[in-house]
Amino acid sequence: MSEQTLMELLSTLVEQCAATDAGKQMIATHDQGIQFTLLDSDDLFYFEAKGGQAQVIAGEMPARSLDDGYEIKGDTAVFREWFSGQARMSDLIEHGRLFPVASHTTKRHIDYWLAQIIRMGNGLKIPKEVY
Amino acid sequence: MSQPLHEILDELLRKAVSTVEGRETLMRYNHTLNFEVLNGDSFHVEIIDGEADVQTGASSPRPIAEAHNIKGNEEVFRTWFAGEARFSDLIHDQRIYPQAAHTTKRHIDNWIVKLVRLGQGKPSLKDEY
Amino acid sequence: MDVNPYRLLDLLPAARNMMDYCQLQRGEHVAIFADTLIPPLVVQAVLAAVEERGCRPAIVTTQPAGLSWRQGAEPPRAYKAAMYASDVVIQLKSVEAQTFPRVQETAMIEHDIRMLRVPLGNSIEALTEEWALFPFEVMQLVTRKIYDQWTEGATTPGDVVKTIRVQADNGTDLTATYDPHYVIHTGFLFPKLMPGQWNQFCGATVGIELFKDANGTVVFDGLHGEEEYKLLPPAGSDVVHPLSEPVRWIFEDRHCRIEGGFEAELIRRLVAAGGAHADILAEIALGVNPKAPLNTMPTRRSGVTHYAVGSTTGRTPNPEKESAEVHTHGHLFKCNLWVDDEPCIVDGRLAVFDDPEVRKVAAKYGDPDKLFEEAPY
Amino acid sequence: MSNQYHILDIMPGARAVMDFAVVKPGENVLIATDTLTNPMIAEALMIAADERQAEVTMTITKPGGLSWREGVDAPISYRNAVYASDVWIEVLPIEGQHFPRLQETAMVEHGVRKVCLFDLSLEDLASEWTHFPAPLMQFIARKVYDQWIGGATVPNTKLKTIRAVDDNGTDLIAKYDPRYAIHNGMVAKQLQPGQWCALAGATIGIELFAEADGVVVFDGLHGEEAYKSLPPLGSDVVYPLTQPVRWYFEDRRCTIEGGMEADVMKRIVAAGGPFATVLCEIALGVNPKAPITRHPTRHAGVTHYAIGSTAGRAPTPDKEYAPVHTHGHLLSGSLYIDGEPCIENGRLLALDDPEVRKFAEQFGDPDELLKEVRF
Repeated sequence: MSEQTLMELLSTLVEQCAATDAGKQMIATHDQGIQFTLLDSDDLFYFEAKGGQAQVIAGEMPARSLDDGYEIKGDTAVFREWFSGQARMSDLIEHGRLFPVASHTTKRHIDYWLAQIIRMGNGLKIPKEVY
Repeated sequence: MSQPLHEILDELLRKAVSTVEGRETLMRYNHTLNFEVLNGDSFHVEIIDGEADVQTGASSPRPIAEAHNIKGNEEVFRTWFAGEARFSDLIHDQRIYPQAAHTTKRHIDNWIVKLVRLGQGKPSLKDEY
Repeated sequence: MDVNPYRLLDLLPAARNMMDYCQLQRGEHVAIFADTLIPPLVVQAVLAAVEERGCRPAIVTTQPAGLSWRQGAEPPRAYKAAMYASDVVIQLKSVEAQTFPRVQETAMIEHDIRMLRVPLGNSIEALTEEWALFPFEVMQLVTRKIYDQWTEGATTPGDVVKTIRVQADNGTDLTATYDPHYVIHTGFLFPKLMPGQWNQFCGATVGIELFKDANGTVVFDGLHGEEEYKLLPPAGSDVVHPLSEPVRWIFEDRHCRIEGGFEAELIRRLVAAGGAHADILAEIALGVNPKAPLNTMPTRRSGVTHYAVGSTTGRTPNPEKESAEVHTHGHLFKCNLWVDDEPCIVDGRLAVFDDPEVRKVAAKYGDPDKLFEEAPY
Repeated sequence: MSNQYHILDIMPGARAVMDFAVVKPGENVLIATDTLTNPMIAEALMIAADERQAEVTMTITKPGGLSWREGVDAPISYRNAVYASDVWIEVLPIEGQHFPRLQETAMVEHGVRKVCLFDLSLEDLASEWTHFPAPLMQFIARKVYDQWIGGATVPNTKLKTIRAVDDNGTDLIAKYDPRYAIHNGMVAKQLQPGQWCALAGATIGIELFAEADGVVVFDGLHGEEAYKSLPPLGSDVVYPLTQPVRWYFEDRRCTIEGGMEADVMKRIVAAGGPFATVLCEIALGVNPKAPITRHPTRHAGVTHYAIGSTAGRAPTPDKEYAPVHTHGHLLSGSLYIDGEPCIENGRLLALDDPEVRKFAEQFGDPDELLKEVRF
């Protein structure tokens, strides 16, 4: 079986997240476009959430204001690790493997939101509830 | 037909000892644990010097310092072994009954809980963050 | 108390002794839980002692918990998470039983915690007194000896029933039978505190919390363990002593009738609100520390016995358990106590203090006669 | 310092913390203090959280390390208490003295909202500067932020230019990618999970530059443990200086000149490796009441600067990293973004913006609220 592309993987996660009430609610928290830029590949895709609907789209994101748009850079393998639930976003940033294109405070609420969507897409609980 | 409880426990302990942490944990005490199944077949495990021996039926009588008895219904043990419920919640919800005062065997409760969890391949909860 | 005449140095010997009771290993993560009633100086002394052992301390403060036998007390989430993450938990408490029982249970069973409970009242003095220096090794051995006596001959599986009898000149004469599986200790079974266990700082007790039968009378010198008692003398402590007149529990087939003055009336009210099983004998226990102050920590004092009616939360012996949201206490200073006719307390003194093995271990810490000499208060 | 304050005096400051955190009933609030925290501050914060019907827990640990020095981990008990909370009130002796890794994980993975109290005394909590209305501060900060990122889009971001000028000889021009403009939790209408802010202390800044040339001449320095032994004693702010400290930038790197304060700084930078002299921050404060001697970086129109790098986020794999992030500040002066004024002679122009004045009316007289207190 051929491996899902990163874009397909993210699409699946977003769909799975949107399939639960808590996930839907989480997606509806912000409207935001997030460009994923691969440092080792020319593939381009972006995540778009608007009015509680989210999708993953191939290509370059149409330009928009800094409030509405965001970009994250990294190698394919790093994104794969994160999306498959094997690594946390915050660790990848800390280890200098994932590069949010924003100052260290500006998009942190978006980081949290995206990290949760991916976590929920993987069927993982928010760690607060583990205890 | 579903797998007998004693086999499930045996498998969990085998998996636990396939890890370093599991082997170290198993060495912690020498103790016999009786699982008294109120609506089914009882079984017990004897753990001596890091070797676990799971058998059907009740163990022969031991001084209480060396043995412990946990009572409950078949499905409750299954829930615990399957990782669907925590032992401490089952006690709280009065579905499992350790035959000991509330402090006396808590270290043994913690020990078997840890072994079962290691057998389930679950990390210790401390590491989850 | 407004004036605090103590310095950190006055409290450090006892704080260091706490570290011996939980046997801290270098590098362990230690959470110190201090409710808002614990004096900050005490918290600082414990913090300093943890730090001395090369451990990583964090102090966690919340409002005091509810009494453990009142259900439903839940701490804030941060409290829980801090407890679960620790290797060792030190609880500084103003009233002994004021805990979050569910969280404590989960912490010990699921998260491998070792726990030390330090009930202090709200007084700083408590930590400057001799009782707080009692050596762990001696207390452990004394406790173990008594536990062995109380469980002697019991097996698993097995259904041995043992008999306990208490007699005192004040009119006490109570006989009860019990399943030795339910004999209780507080983390002193082994020379080392193990994950899943808690012990009580300088305050080991051995007891029984489930009875098959109980008949006779116990006459108390004092009561303890209820928030309401803090208003009665000695004020601020949950101990009531002396009583305006004796309180008597008269048992027939495990159930008791309560007699006495206005203190007995308080107990009757607590029991009346506790349902059908609130008057059942739920505890006979003794303390082992000869220096524990009789006024404020009677249950820790060697040879003092304490008793409860109601039930004990946390563990149910079987599906038919008689549960009551009450566990209310009285204590008796001086008695004779036998287990299966073997003496355990003789005229108020623990027989085990004369055990040659115990005296030999005690000699490591000084003159055994002095160590086991009862404090005069 | 003798304690002349009663808990009632500092309650307004403690309540302001709950306003900045937007604490809601039933939320779990962690008051995280360290062994240097005045116990009365901890008490006041607990009461204020309790007033909001929150579930309150208070912790005490030893202080963390400065964030740009690596390797300081929090005790695990404390760490997990933070993760489990909805709101984390962190009381710190020095702004950067905390557990950066913990902070990052708490916010990104656990959605914690954090409000920091940086070196706040009882006097600060009793003073009007910490009671500055949170929504008004947000409004001002947003205005400044919008100017600093004006016209930027994702993708296709163009560089912008910032210029600082002052009569004291300062004239610095730098270029930056506006995506790296920084705010502290004040850009959205209220604090979001994953964000932190500082009590009454919004700043807007840039922490990554494409170019920097010119000179900046400081009125004071701040943010190092080593500064606590220089006057004013006990504060990490050094002001006034015995003689001016100057940073000369050429191609982003600086040479440091000045007297004994400059020497302390040179020593810090010398230990920081090849990137320790690179410009890594230009920022400003927005609070017109913040005390200039103790909290200069929070004061409206005061600019502050750093060299070294900022821990926590690397822009690219080839990030220039230095375990140094050392600061100086300039009390007055003018600042321009792409030629548009932002500060003129020390006055933050956003304070005179008609929209800001109109918004301020709901909290009192705009003249009073937006008037500078220069001490």
